[in-house]
Amino acid sequence: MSNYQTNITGQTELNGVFLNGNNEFLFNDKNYTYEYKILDKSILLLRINDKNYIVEYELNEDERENNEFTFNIDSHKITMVCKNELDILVDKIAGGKKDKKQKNDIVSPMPGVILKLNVKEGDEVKKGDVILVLEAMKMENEIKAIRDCKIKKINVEEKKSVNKNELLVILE
Amino acid sequence: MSNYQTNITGQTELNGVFLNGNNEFLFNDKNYTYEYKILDKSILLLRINDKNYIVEYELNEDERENNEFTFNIDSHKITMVCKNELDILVDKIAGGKKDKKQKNDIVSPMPGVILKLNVKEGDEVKKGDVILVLEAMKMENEIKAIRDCKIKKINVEEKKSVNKNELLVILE
Amino acid sequence: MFKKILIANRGEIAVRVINTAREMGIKTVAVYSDFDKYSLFARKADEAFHIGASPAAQSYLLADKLIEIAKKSGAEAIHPGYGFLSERGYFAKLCADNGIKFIGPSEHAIDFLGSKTNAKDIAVKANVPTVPGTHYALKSVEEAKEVAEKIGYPVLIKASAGGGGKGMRVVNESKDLESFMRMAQNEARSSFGDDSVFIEKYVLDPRHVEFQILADEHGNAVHLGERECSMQRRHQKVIEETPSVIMDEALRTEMGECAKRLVLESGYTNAGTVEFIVDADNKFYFLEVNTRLQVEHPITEMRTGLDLVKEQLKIAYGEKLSFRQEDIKLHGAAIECRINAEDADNNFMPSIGKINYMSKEGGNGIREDSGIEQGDEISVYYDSMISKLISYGPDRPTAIAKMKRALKGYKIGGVKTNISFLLSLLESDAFMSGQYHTQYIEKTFMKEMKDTAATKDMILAASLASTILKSSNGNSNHKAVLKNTSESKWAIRKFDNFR
Amino acid sequence: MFKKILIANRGEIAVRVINTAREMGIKTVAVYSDFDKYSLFARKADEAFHIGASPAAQSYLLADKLIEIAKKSGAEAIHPGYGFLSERGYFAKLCADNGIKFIGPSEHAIDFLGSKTNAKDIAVKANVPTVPGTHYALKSVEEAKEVAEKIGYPVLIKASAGGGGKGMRVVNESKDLESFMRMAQNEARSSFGDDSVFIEKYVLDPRHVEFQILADEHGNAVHLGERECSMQRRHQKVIEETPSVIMDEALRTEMGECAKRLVLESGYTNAGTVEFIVDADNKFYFLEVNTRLQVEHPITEMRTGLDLVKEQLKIAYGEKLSFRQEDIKLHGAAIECRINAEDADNNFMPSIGKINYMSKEGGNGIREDSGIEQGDEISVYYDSMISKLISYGPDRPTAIAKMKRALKGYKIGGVKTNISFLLSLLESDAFMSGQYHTQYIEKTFMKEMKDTAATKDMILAASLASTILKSSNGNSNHKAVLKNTSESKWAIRKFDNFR
Repeated sequence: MSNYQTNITGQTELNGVFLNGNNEFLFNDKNYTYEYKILDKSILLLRINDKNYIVEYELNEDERENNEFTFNIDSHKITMVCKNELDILVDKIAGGKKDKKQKNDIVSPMPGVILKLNVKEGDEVKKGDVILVLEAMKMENEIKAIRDCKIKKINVEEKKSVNKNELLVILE
Repeated sequence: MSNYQTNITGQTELNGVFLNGNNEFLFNDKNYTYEYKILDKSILLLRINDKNYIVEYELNEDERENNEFTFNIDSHKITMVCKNELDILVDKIAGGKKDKKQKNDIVSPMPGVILKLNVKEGDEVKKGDVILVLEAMKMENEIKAIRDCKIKKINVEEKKSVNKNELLVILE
Repeated sequence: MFKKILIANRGEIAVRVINTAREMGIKTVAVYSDFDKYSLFARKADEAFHIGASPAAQSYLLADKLIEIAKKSGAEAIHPGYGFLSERGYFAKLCADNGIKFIGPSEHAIDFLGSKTNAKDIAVKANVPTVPGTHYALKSVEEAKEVAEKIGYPVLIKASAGGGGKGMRVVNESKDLESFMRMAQNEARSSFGDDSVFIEKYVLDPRHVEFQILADEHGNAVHLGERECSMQRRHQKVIEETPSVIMDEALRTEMGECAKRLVLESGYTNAGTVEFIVDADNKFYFLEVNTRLQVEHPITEMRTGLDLVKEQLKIAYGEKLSFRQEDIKLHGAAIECRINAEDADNNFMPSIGKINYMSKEGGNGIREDSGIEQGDEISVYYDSMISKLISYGPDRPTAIAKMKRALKGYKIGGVKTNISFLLSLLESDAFMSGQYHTQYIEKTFMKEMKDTAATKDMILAASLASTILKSSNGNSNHKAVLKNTSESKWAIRKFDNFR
Repeated sequence: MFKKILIANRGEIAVRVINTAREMGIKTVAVYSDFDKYSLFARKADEAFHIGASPAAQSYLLADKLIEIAKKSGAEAIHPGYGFLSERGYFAKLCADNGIKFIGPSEHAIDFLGSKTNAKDIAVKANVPTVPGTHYALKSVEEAKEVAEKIGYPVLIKASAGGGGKGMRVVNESKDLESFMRMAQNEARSSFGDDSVFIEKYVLDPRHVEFQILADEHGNAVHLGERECSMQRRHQKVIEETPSVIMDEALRTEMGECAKRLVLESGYTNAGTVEFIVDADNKFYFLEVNTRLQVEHPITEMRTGLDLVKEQLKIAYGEKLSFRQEDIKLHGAAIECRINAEDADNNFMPSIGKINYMSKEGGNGIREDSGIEQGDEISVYYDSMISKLISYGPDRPTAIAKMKRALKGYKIGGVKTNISFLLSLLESDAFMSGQYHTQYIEKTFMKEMKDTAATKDMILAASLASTILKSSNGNSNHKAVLKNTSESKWAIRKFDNFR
């Protein structure tokens, strides 16, 4: 299984990638040579046709499950969807209906104190709305809704200290 | 077994070290606290009574077998003999006659070419005499006798390329 | 000179002070919290004493404990760095009472200049321009109206006890004054338990320009030129540079002399910074005094050739300044970027974790002041600054080119950073032209900033990278090693902490 | 300006050239041998092409291959760095023949000044002092005697084809001349197949002082002051500094003007260095010209504020120098130490291996030009330089203090280094006073250098360290982890090289 299909998240243009074991690959049917070195578990040196790319990537398990990969290349952020033959087959069978897994749990990204809680259970919030403010590392950090949604459950209250990864709010 | 005896190689003054599990030790019957962190396999951060020492050490198996440890502390080189109770007991039984293991094999420290061979089999050489000159990394490197000794066998000749760790000369 | 000093701080500024002390032959004593037991500054100091638990309130803020350790270790003086106890008059007093020299101004000078209203009094006395308005509590709405008419709208209502934007309101028209004043008072009462407010001319989109001062204990003071610190996000400086593009020799001399008069008037000694806001017409107003060394002091060092920590130590030891104002020569241009462990794409949320990988740029014109090495950790306990990257060149374009090169080559694995954000800020028209003010990032840059379209090359590289990562998920060998890479490092670390 | 250049070199100088090119917006093409596939410079360049096997003769010395890659990649110019092909006239010619700009002097200038006798001819023509003597082959012992009498003993007999001290003899008295001349001729014949020798005044314990030159293609030349490079071991520079303590403005101008006359006389362009030897009475004699950028160029950059690689690129592009001699201002003092992977306790044997750990000093006045990062390897194929550490301060004592601080804090794990050696050299009376010459290290320092007695503290620390290591040998847990530390790293590395 060496056939892959990539596209930038939200864009329709599809690219075909065919990996060849011999440090070669086809990109939209054009042949390229490549090599790579893992500099760190989140940094890759790619050399494609003798040109260097330092590719920084995020290790986001949720994204991975959705076949999404977020990269920083030359200070540009690019999120790529990459599907293999099986993924494409599954897509076809599902007729494009296969939903993305949604992330419903908002967990605390670090230990801190809940400074402000802007929502109550049952509220409808829009993408970008500030759900709560977490004070940590001497900074006020706004936790925002990543999509339009409804607040299902709230596990914390203002002034409460929370640990890293503690479940704060559940979305519907 | 927490009793140790140390002395600087070649000097007679003996120090008693008693390691206590609780981050404490006795040095010549005086109590000290200590902590340490291994920064690298050859670099140790020692903190004794709140004072920092960066201790660089050589990983020389021959020395280790002779209970010798060579350190670089604040750019000073110190070679320490450290014996535990068993070592001291063995010394007593042997009546101080226990010889140091001698290193008789001279091996090439790196790949290179033998530029010059100053000895022949049977020669007597003095400590510091240049036995051969190895050209490597664009430099001429003199391999010297580390003690007075006799040349038992020579495995190489001038102009010959040698690999790292290749046996060059055997001493008697 | 002192034989031994204690550094009542951590991170990069502790390393910074250790460096200069070492160059001067002075022994250094570090204090460390639980978290910092083996942090870089605690490794580098000659001596390192445990001071308490990881939260600052249980360690770096323990004034009595600091004095105790200073005495125990035989340190003759204490350098407070910035933050923590550096601007606490009572700590300066506690040092003095215990016969330990505080490397900074006196208790009196700290408390005097640390209070905004006192400082404004002194500024007026020293004939330094201040923002028009009152700096006493307004008694009534009528009084407020009178003042506002005199200085002209827009005006700013500010809580006397305030800070952080709380109890603050901009009033554009006379008709809003009463209601906005009530709101400010209510907010001030609930936030600070004190509803007194005062009124000031509102300066729209000002620049923040500050002057570095050195004053010895013999009545001599010099200024070392300005620092342009208008690149701010939520009142935090992001990029600082010197010189400021708005500055000419006349304005520099005028502002510098103001700054000197101010510190001489107040009996201030040691290093300090006089901050001004500057409006679009280059009219400047005294803002406040920072009675300590500042984060951005290195750019002044690059442009003057001085070592400010060395000057601090000499002044604290009672030496006279070894130069006069006319000896100070300003050369070239310097820029500082604060590299922070934060997720610039996610509201600058601090990013904590172990720095697994660091690849840095050095060479001609690059200086780095860092408190972190590969293998070290960013914790929740302290601020998220990884390092200060400083570039220096004969002129501003060269310094910018060097900084861009240094940022592009700076790669950090293990935490997210603001490096890409800094780069796009440096590349903005506003920064390139020097035409920016303190509201620029929030009012303009954050709104206009968007990902430029990916080039074909980037799409190619991202496609291949995603394919490699995707295929390695199915390749047990590859996956195992990717995992191992991190796991084995953690195993090592676990052992390192074993004792 | 050029859009893209190729760098026909590796290691730190390749990184150095990439940095400046990037700051100027010029794309860079690296070439790498098998060993250097993922070396720092090959990672940093915009493009990286494989050139051949690890030994230089099969990679970096392949002139035709370099031209081929330059053409393939669209590079308009080639920077040769130092070493390798940088002083090969035929390579400059090959570039020119292929329409690629060689960033350096012309073939003619390289070959002309690269030959010692030609260079001496030009020096004489340009009225630059040369060491008295002949520079043509001596026909007879009688002729030699005549010359020796004229210039006065001691004299030096040198092989015309010589180098590396072979075929060289110092003659102190007339009676030894004949036998020593025969010996020199015999040695020259067996070493170089050419027994012609010449005779020169022998300068006892000279200093090595060199002048940096920039010459454009429009007939303009400036000198950028001197570099004192007398700290040498086996003709290798160990520490370089500027200014030299022997220099005053008059001598600097005199020597600098000599250097300029010499390059102008020869039609030399781009950056170059004119080397002199200086005797105890500050009499100076032309030694040779290095027709390329030198390892120690950064100290000149620190003191002039210039970027020499930038100047090289501008000159190669045909630009005129943007400054005249009187615009060059020399500020402060700079020192460079070459950090080498070598065992200073064992006759400076090169030390090869993987750099497992690097802890470095930065901050005020410290610059590092390095081609190595933590995790990289020192191989047998190339020289053993790890990095160039450069300190800069307003005066010599400050620059020395900074360098000592930087060396003391510089820790490298995995290979042996000369750091302790450099430190003790810096701390020697000779260096502190500036009173040293090219023979100082070998004649005096190496003989007098001995370990100072260990302090009580050191004995305490070494005792505890040896006890910890000894006890961990018996502690299987500890031992296992110590082993794992290295093994797991190797496992990672192995994978890294997997593709």
